[in-house]
Amino acid sequence: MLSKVFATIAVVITGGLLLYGVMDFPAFGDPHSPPNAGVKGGGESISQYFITQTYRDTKVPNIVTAVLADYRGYDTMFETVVIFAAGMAIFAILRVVGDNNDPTKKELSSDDALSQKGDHNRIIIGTTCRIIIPIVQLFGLYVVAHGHHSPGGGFQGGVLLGSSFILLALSQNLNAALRRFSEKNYFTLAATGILIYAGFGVACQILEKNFLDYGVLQKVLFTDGPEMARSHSMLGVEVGVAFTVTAIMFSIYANLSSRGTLKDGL
Amino acid sequence: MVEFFEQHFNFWIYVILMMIGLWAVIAKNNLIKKLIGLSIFQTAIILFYVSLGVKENSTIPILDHHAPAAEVSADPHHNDEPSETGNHGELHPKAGHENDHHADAHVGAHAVEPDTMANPLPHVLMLTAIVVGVATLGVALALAQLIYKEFGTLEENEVLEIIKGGEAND
Amino acid sequence: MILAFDIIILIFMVVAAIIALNVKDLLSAAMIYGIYGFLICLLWAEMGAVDVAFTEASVGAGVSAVLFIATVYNTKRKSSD
Amino acid sequence: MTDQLPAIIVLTPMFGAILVSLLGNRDHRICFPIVLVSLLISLGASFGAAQEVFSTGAINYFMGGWEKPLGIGIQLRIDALNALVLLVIGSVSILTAFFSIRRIGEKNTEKTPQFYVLYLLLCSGLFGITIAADAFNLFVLIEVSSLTSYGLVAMGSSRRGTHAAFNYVIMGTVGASFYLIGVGYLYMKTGTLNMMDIRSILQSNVDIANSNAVTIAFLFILVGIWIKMAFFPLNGWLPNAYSYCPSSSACILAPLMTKVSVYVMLRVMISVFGLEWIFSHAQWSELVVWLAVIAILAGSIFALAQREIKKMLCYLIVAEVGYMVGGAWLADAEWWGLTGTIYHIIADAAMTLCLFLAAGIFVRRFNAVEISDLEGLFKKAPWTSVGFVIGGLAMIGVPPTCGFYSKFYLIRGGIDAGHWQFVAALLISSLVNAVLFFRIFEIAHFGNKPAEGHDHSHDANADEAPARQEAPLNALIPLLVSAAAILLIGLFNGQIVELIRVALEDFSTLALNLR
Repeated sequence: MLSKVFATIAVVITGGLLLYGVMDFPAFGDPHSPPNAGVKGGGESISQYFITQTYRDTKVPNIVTAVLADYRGYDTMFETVVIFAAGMAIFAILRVVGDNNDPTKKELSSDDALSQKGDHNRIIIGTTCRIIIPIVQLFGLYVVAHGHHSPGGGFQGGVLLGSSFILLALSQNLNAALRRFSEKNYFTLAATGILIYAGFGVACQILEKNFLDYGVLQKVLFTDGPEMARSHSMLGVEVGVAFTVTAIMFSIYANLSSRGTLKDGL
Repeated sequence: MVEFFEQHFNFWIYVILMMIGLWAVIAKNNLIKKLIGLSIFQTAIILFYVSLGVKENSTIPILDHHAPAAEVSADPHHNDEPSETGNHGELHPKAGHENDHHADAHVGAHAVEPDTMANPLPHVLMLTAIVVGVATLGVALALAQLIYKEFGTLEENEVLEIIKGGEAND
Repeated sequence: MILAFDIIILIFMVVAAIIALNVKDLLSAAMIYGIYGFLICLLWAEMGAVDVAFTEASVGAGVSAVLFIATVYNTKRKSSD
Repeated sequence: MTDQLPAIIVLTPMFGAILVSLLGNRDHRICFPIVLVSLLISLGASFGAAQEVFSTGAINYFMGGWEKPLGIGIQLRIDALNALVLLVIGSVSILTAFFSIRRIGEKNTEKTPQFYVLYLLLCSGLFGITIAADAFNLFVLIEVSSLTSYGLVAMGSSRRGTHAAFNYVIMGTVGASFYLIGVGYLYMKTGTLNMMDIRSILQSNVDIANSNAVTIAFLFILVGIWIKMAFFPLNGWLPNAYSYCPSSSACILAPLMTKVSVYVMLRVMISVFGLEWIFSHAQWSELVVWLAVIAILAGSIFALAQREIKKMLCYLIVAEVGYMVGGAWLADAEWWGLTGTIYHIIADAAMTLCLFLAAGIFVRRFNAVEISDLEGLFKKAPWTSVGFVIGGLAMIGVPPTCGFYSKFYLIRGGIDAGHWQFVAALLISSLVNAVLFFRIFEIAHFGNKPAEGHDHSHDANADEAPARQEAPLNALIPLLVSAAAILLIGLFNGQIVELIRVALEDFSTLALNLR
């Protein structure tokens, strides 16, 4: 009870302070607020630079993708590293390594109505998922590859691809998914993803430019002009992100659903 | 006051969601509930950031590079805008300057008026934050499972009692 | 951006958040959290942040909810609060 | 080549981590060499960068070459302040890497590669935090280092460790989110994320600098960082998390995580908001000094109450964080408090490393968790004791060690600023540390049990037998090196302080009025 009183006080203070700060804000949706148009006396507005110059710099119509993978590509690389670290951390925390005789066998309590084993091999679910999974994967690949022109990109596509494997594990069982995408494979794939991303960066360094300065890759990619080199490199980078995200999303699910044993699953 | 409420409606809701989430993180006893609270807290922050980048009557930040030039600038709303603010006038020369760079066919489409598009930067930042959020959630859920395995419960007070009991036995 | 739409979704979101935190059945809480994620995804699509909406739809409403369910399934379904 | 140094410093450990995860599963013996080589490259690059910085000035690095207009890309910046922190991170991580060899070989052998992957990513994150000059990039890197540290803390096998790690995840995430809220408010008012850009806007535009939103932004960033560094009322997660995690994780996290957080606080204070802004707008700066006083006293008192060595050390960290926060907020005319804080970041990293390495050896070698288990330590392991005693003396603040000099500068700042309560708290804390450590030394030398006299005859005729219990070399060498570092940092305090003054001078053109 005491903790609830304390929590209420702390939360009310926090909320009050935040609202006190909000009072100074320009109205919601104001196109001339500082984030949208810069401040008077400051430099050129970043957001307006992105909107007006991105296509000139990179030939990528989806500004979000361009900013994500090029202007702020360093953030995105470390974001991928965060995902990778999470996969590793979950392995380190939960994975039961070695050939155990399953001491963590579930106790079937009465309220665990979910754990009726028979549910998994139902014919309707099985058949539907068998049809749907390839479509999900195809859509995932499209999202990765078409992220320049439409919403999407490495993360979204990677999550879709990863969730297609999760769907496989849900509709049949975890082993069926692991047969197609084993633990060794997904960790290799995850590391390869980051390697691809960072590889693009280091390639630029080898060509004596800064890390992730894709423009210089035109010599290697044989594109006309640095803009197209940027555009193509972004695709490569997104593919790397998609690799890592696919692998780690599935690995997180596999570990969480089987309590780290990678057996049975849900 | 009413005007303040109306103009900042999104920010009000963000603060309320943040308060709900933070309250759950501190006060809830069940670990899973704490994590749901934490996720709500994080989405509230994401809502705040996305609200920063919203512009009235704007479209999504994807250029329509296949469209003919006229379409973008034909929007009647923008014809009278430069007179509204001084800041605005400065941008036109730049857009014109950009036109010089491009002599190709779609030139009008990329000489885009900044006010017609949502600010892309908060979106980029929040993509990162969402992904970081799910990574944290995964780690926290793994720890919750481990706690359940070792203590047989997910209620914080019971966990603390078991720890205290164990200490007394030592 | 349509203000009425905006306000309706925001109010739904607050309601969904409160319900998700007050339901005693953790499985229901996880499902309602998924609904919450989907509402917020709608809101972002409506606010012009399509990429964020796409990510939230796949991560927040999809994978997060599945991870919650996996954990609830492997632990306990009842919660004291 | 030299212009690529910032990228090399951050990225080499990351590449090392990828290599370990690709190759490590096949043969665990390959992990350690990769770790060592990548950290050595980073340390070497840090040295190169430091030399460059002190001879020619700050290094700016623009990721992707997006330099103009400022803020569209991500800037990295090494200046005199963070060059020192880089060296600290590099040295501590290498020493701890040596210490971690055997431990992992003994237990949880299957997870060795994962341990090293997390370890290297943690180092990469810490290096990145140190040289980031973009407020949002800082958040991403804080998350990299936090997530890896959650994994490292939770790798231990104790039950309490699991619960502590869970609390750590919750607190850490809330802290990072608060930081993110603060950055959002700042972005709302200034429209940029680049630290230099924010600073110049706050300086040139009085309206923005005086707005509530910026004050709130500062408050939330500060509270977020305070949670990360375990400043007293927000320290709930630290003692359990660090004392129940594996020794090698504790040895990297305890010296670095809190210190890097203190550095982040200084960075935000100095080069985002500017000291001038802080001390003219935040009327509550006096309050922060009082909070620091409370933190020091509370940390010391809690430390006195502990029976376990590691927990005691953890509460000492809480007290030390109080030193550093208080020193930074003293606002004395010549900035001796700030100088003392920066010096203490370096000194405290060495001291904490030394003491945690010693505590790790005690657990590993003598199975000694509680203070009373240390009986007869000085005879059993003289070299380990040397390291531990030097660490303890530095914590107390005995002259040739660095602990004395950092206290000296902090007290000087306190006197200059007229914050006598802070001076008193520092002295009391030294006294408490003296009580704590001399109690341990006494137990370690004479033993504490009544049966001691009975055992003494055994000890007398088996004098050389306990000598064989010396810690293994891979643990002993880092311990002695860190002990030597404590002495060296103390002996060369004049030069180090000179460098720090130079670093502060860099910011003085705009905000500081040194002399």
